[in-house]
Amino acid sequence: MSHFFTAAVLIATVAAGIQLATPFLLAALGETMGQRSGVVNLGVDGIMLLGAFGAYFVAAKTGSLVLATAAGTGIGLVMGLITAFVSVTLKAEQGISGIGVFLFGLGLTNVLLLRLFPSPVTIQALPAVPIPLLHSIPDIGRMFFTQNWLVYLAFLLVPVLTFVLNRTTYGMKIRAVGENPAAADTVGVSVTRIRYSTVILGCALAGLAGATLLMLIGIFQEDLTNSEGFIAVALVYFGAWRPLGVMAGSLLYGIVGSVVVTWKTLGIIPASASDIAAMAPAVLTVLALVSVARRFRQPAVLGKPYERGG
Amino acid sequence: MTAAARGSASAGQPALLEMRGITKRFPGVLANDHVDFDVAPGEIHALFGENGAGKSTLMRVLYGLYKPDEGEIRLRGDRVTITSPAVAIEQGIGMIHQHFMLVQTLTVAENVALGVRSSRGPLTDLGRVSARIRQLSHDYGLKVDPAAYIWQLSVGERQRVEIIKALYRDVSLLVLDEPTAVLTPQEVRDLFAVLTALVRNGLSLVFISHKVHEVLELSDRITVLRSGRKIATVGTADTTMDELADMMVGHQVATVRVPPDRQQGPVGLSVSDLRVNGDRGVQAVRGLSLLVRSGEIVGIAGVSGSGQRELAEAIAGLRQPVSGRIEIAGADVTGRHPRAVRDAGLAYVPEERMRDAVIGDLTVAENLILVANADRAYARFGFLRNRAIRQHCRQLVAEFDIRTPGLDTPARNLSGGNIQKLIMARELSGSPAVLLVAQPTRGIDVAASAYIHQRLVSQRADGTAVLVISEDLDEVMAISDRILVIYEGMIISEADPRTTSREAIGLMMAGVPSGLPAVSQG
Amino acid sequence: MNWLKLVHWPRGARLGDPRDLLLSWFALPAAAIVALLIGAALMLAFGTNPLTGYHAMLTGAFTGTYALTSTAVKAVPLLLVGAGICIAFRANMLNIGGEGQIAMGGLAGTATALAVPGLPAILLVPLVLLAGAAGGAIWGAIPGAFKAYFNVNEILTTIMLNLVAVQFMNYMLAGPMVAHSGYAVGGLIPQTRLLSPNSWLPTLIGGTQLHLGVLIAVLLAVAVYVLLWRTSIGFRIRSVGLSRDASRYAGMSVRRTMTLAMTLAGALSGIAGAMLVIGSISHRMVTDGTLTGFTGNAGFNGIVVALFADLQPLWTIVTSFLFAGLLVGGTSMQVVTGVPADLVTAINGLVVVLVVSVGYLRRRARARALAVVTAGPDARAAPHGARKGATA
Amino acid sequence: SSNSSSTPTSTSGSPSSTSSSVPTLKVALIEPSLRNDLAFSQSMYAAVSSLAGPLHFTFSVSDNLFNVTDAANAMRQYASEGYNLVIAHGSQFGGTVEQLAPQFPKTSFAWGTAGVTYGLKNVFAYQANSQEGGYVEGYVAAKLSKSKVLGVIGPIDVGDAHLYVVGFKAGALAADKSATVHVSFTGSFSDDTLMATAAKAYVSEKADVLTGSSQSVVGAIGVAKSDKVAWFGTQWDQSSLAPTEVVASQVYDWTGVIRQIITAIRGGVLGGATYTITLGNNGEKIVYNPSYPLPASIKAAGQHIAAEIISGAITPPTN
Ligand SMILES: Nc1ncnc2c1ncn2[C@@H]1O[C@H](COP(=O)(O)OP(=O)(O)OP(=O)(O)O)[C@@H](O)[C@H]1O
Ligand SMILES: Nc1ncnc2c1ncn2[C@@H]1O[C@H](COP(=O)(O)OP(=O)(O)OP(=O)(O)O)[C@@H](O)[C@H]1O
Ligand SMILES: [Mg+2]
Ligand SMILES: [Mg+2]
Repeated sequence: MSHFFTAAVLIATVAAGIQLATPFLLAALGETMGQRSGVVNLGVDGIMLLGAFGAYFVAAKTGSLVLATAAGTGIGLVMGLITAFVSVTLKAEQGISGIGVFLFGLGLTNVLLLRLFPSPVTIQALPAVPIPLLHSIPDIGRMFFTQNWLVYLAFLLVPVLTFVLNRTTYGMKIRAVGENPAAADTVGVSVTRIRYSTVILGCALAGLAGATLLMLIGIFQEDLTNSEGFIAVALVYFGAWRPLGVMAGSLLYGIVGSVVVTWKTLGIIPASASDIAAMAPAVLTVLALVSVARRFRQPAVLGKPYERGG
Repeated sequence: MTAAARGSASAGQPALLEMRGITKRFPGVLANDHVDFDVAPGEIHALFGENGAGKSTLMRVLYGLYKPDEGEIRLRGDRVTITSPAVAIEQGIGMIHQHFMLVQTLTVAENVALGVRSSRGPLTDLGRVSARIRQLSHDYGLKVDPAAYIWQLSVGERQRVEIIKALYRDVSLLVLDEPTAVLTPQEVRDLFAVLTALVRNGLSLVFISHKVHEVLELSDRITVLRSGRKIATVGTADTTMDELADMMVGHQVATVRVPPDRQQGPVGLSVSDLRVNGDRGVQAVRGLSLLVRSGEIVGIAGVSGSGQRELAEAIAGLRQPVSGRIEIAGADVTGRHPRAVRDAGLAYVPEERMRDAVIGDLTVAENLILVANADRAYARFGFLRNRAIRQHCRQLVAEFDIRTPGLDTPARNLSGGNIQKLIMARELSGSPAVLLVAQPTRGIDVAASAYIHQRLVSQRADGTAVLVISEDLDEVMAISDRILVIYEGMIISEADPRTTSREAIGLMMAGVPSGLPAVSQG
Repeated sequence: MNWLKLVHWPRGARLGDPRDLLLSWFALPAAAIVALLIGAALMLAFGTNPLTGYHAMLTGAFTGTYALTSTAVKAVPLLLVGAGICIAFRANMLNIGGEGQIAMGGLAGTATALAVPGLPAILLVPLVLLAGAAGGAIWGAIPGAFKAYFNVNEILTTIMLNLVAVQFMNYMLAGPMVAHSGYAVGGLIPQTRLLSPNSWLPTLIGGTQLHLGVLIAVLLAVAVYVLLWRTSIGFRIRSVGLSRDASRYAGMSVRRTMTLAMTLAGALSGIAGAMLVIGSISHRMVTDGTLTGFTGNAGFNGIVVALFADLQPLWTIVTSFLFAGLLVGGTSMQVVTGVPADLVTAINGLVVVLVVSVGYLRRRARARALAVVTAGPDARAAPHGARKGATA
Repeated sequence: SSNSSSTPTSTSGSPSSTSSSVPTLKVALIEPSLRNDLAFSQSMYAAVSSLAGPLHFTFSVSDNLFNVTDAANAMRQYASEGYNLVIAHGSQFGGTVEQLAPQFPKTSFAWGTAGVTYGLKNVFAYQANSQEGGYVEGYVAAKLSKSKVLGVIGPIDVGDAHLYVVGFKAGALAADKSATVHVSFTGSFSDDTLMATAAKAYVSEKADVLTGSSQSVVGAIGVAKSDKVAWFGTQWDQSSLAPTEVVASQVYDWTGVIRQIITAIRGGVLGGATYTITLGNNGEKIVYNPSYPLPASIKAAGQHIAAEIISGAITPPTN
């Protein structure tokens, strides 16, 4: 069993974990933006499915992964517009409308898959893009810098969104709107506009997450996401509404998942215990949070539509 | 004040603001009924009236928070439609709300900068904003640290942030909704100085208050509202305290005084060498001891933030003490669950009553049995006895004169004074051994205040040990048998309100123990 | 979402702006119609006549004894989960963990039925249901207690516990509880053997699936109503949900109450899980490796029906039946027209989104219609005219 | 012949020739996953739809109906609408079949994969000896492998997947006792991501041949494709998914079973029989991918093993 600890396996495991984490990360970063402004979107899983299917359709028909990525993101954007209209303008109960979107995405993608792909085909895989210089660092290079460009994009978004939230007027407005929308409103910040923007951004990222997942797998299948959208929402809570924390959660979840699968495949975990071992990412995520949770406060008006009195 | 001088100035010029026939309805309530209101340039115009009279509503209409059902607004003679606060700010109107409109998790500078165009485009320019804040702080004596988070600030500091926010936006008319309700006497003095300086610089102010002497001291003119209707607008110089009170409630209000005779009984509440940490981990109560006997009212006076809140919460079981001992009617309740403390005989009216003592979405009746819902009288085998409960609640509503459309009205819809009465009704209904009341009349109109004071005194007569914590020195002086002065988490002196002057106690509150010999406790 | 509240019209209310009234009454049907129209468009795209499709759906769900009983049976897990959601959400515990709680309840119930198959039905059925309740209760209590005592967000915990439950279910059904005999080896799938008939929920109407569980579920929903509005525990649950600070101030055991609410919600879901086994046709527990394969999404749909019912357990009886009709009708529609049943899932999603979307419009329209019914300042007088302090 | 070439897109097939003396039958198919899952469900869907024309029957499909209660409703409705044959394609439907069949004595029920008819006169059962094809593929795989490290990924260790994996491992070890055969189960029939991760782990462990079962193998095939590792498929011809990496697939061909069932029904026999697809009766076929450059000798060895299984000289294990 010692061969697990060879560098090659370790590197492959971490690299695979990073890939596993990428769709979570994208979707969770998007959800973070929405939640920071006070909007909970439980429809992430449905939007990921729709984005993944859009990407699949375009990739299968055109062969272009760039167009496919754009399609997934674009579908997310449209769903974002709808979600924002429902949650912000129509002030619907956010938990329930999100579940509606989830059911819609789940059902519609299955219908479309049947209709458009009587015999599904695989699409071309995402090529790894080694980053010049960095990729030749021994071990580290293969773990972190020999990934596909969507992985880089996802991880690049972490500092970018951190900067946006903390250093820009837009980010300041997002934080204000999620904490005290009435106060933001009274100084002329449009709660509606801010929430629309964060929800649309969040859903676009969910669509992109779906496209990413699709390209990592190479084919669309019924319920492709397997609850990844819900996990992404959970990781926002794990990350305490901070991009860095969300990244930590995604990596924890992805790498633990990868390690478990690897140990199972290499027989370190006996087959009889493999289902039990598969619980590890979920259990560890909860336990990790138990030790730190007391310190975090959620955005004060999370999930509550804003209504100016009278 | 040069009220007369400024008042005459307004006669010649066109009004800065004119509101005509403003009507605003809420489901079941006519909050403003064809109200006329105007403000002259450079004037301080006070809005006066009892709880629920419609003062805040009128100003919220002006600020674009409520859309009036009828009526028009003119600014400098031009008719304007104010659809949102952003429009109001653009028109030079600023408002400081009864409940501050600040984002707790942002810094002072961020709160000030929010919604104002940044000099660095999409990036924040907090350095520049902070510099301007310091400038304004300096100009008007508004001391505040731009880098501090709002949640770290005291109430008085938050109010200063609100004023700076308005000044930063160059307003010409500033509305202050009950700005003094949450301030200590010293802070009120400071605020008045700031407001006077503002007017000197050409601003006009609308000042809302329940306190007659403040209104008389500060304003040029006074408009009185009652039940949504305007009763009158009078020049301050031309009216008297009695006339105002009469216009406000329709009759004279007698102030309550505690009868001197008292029969002291056994010790009701005993606190010894108590130490309690505050929210930020610093010790807020530092070795405090006190005794309250049944049949006496003990007042705790002190400036805001001297450890009053932590003391009250520790007694009520809501905050874990670091050390010390708390006894209620002889039973040790130190660190016990709030339920156990209540079972030992405590009734408690907290300072943050809207947050801590009522549940706005529950009905009046449900709030009245929030504490006693599991008592034998109201629940049998875990099932609520609705008949008994409703009868009990009807009785309390009548006895405490709680003005509500019905028992099933959500408590949220009641005015502040009536919510306070509801809480008193509930807390007193169990004949407690100890009654702990914090800021009993904060934000409450004169009539309701008088009623609450009267209840406290009659509770004393029934043999309850009453501990009143208040930052309103007048109140403490009026109703206490003994006054304990709290300073930095300790009782630094005790005074007899009949023999000690207001000024002497004010000095003690500032940390100067009086020359009078401290009466030993008990 | 307060659509059902339209039933209560305050005494003395006069008509307001007729447009507001129209909006408040017709927004909901309009939303449903829009959803169905979009569904019709999708059907057309599939080459199916929407009228045939919807006719099949309605008939399949609501026409005839068999259809109605099937709908009722389908409503059972929705109702039980929904009633639990009424408790949990009213305690302000956002329980997304219905799926996992159902599975754990199913496992516990099944294990019990497998362990003591010889017990007479009169004992075994209640025992299985109790075991199911216990299994679900544990799965609800964990996130409840984590939230109450460690401040770990319950949305996170319930989602994660769903994932743990699915693995545990797969482990049990493919391992310790798998049926080793009965079929030829090739037929082995992750399922238990046939449970003892003593554990089966008795059928109420012969030739249908209508089982005793329907009755139990309705009774439990009524019990939840009584709990929430007629007992002091329910009062505490609602208080804690609305304000933890005020409840603690009033002497309630806040954390215990939060945990209790989640435990009860989990227990109800757990009973649903047990009923999915002993009230099913196959009378065994079976999985395709996903939670949905066992629960049929009841953990999520239960949230939907409860929120449609405005967290009123009695209305949840109605909404769960209607929603179950959509699901059962969907299967029928597929049989008759050949459109994929997933189309119905998609249409359900649309119905959910559109109906919650108009909830606010309706509430506002109704409030506006009522705002006209003001009685002026006098409305604020005390009920008995006892204005001691104020009357001159 | 491979079924993958012509899959109808409509949900109902209809007889191609109109004038026939044989009365048209109505067939219903209940499938646990989508009919285009490239695995279990698709194999039956392909068989039924390819036979509809030649055997003169119309058919309807209800797919993605894993949930037993939902499936029961569909089956009952088909039966009451006069369908002649209801195929319940999933072992979990056994209880339902057992309950429904006596209520609809004129309707014939077929269910699988299983071997039990409950002694009912209108129930057929069918099953697959997937260990047989697994054995052949394992044998070929071990011969093909250079590193002698083979990776097998299953969903959950039961049923069809269990048989296939056991057969594959036995075949591989028969070909080369020193070969390392890693086996793991992801715990899910549908989680492609986990399959892909497992495949990656094998590749990093020097495995140069992979195989797996269930509809989620597409995730692993994606890895095989991008890392250029040989792949063996089962249940369905998977060569379209990775035309240069798929070596061979064990394909289920249920047409023989369906043909026999339809013939029996036409002959007035509504049930009572159990069918098993095997290499011997051509229900299971090893379909080699023509685009994969498999050395002729290895292919010949594989065909030899298959022949021995058919003749009974080799009996692949089932446990
Ligand atoms: N948003 C609202 N919805 C419903 N009723 C309201 C609303 N705002 C105010 N009211 C009601 O309108 C009336 C006037 O309220 P308002 O807040 O203007 O009183 P106020 O004079 O400011 O009283 P206080 O001195 O207690 O602050 C009250 O009866 C109040 O309950
Ligand atoms: N009704 C009660 N009467 C007296 N003591 C109680 C009561 N309820 C709880 N306690 C005590 O309070 C402590 C904390 O109790 P527990 O863990 O149940 O939390 P809780 O009371 O629900 O939480 P919270 O402190 O938020 O109200 C324990 O020591 C318990 O014995
Ligand atoms: Mg007010
Ligand atoms: Mg007030």
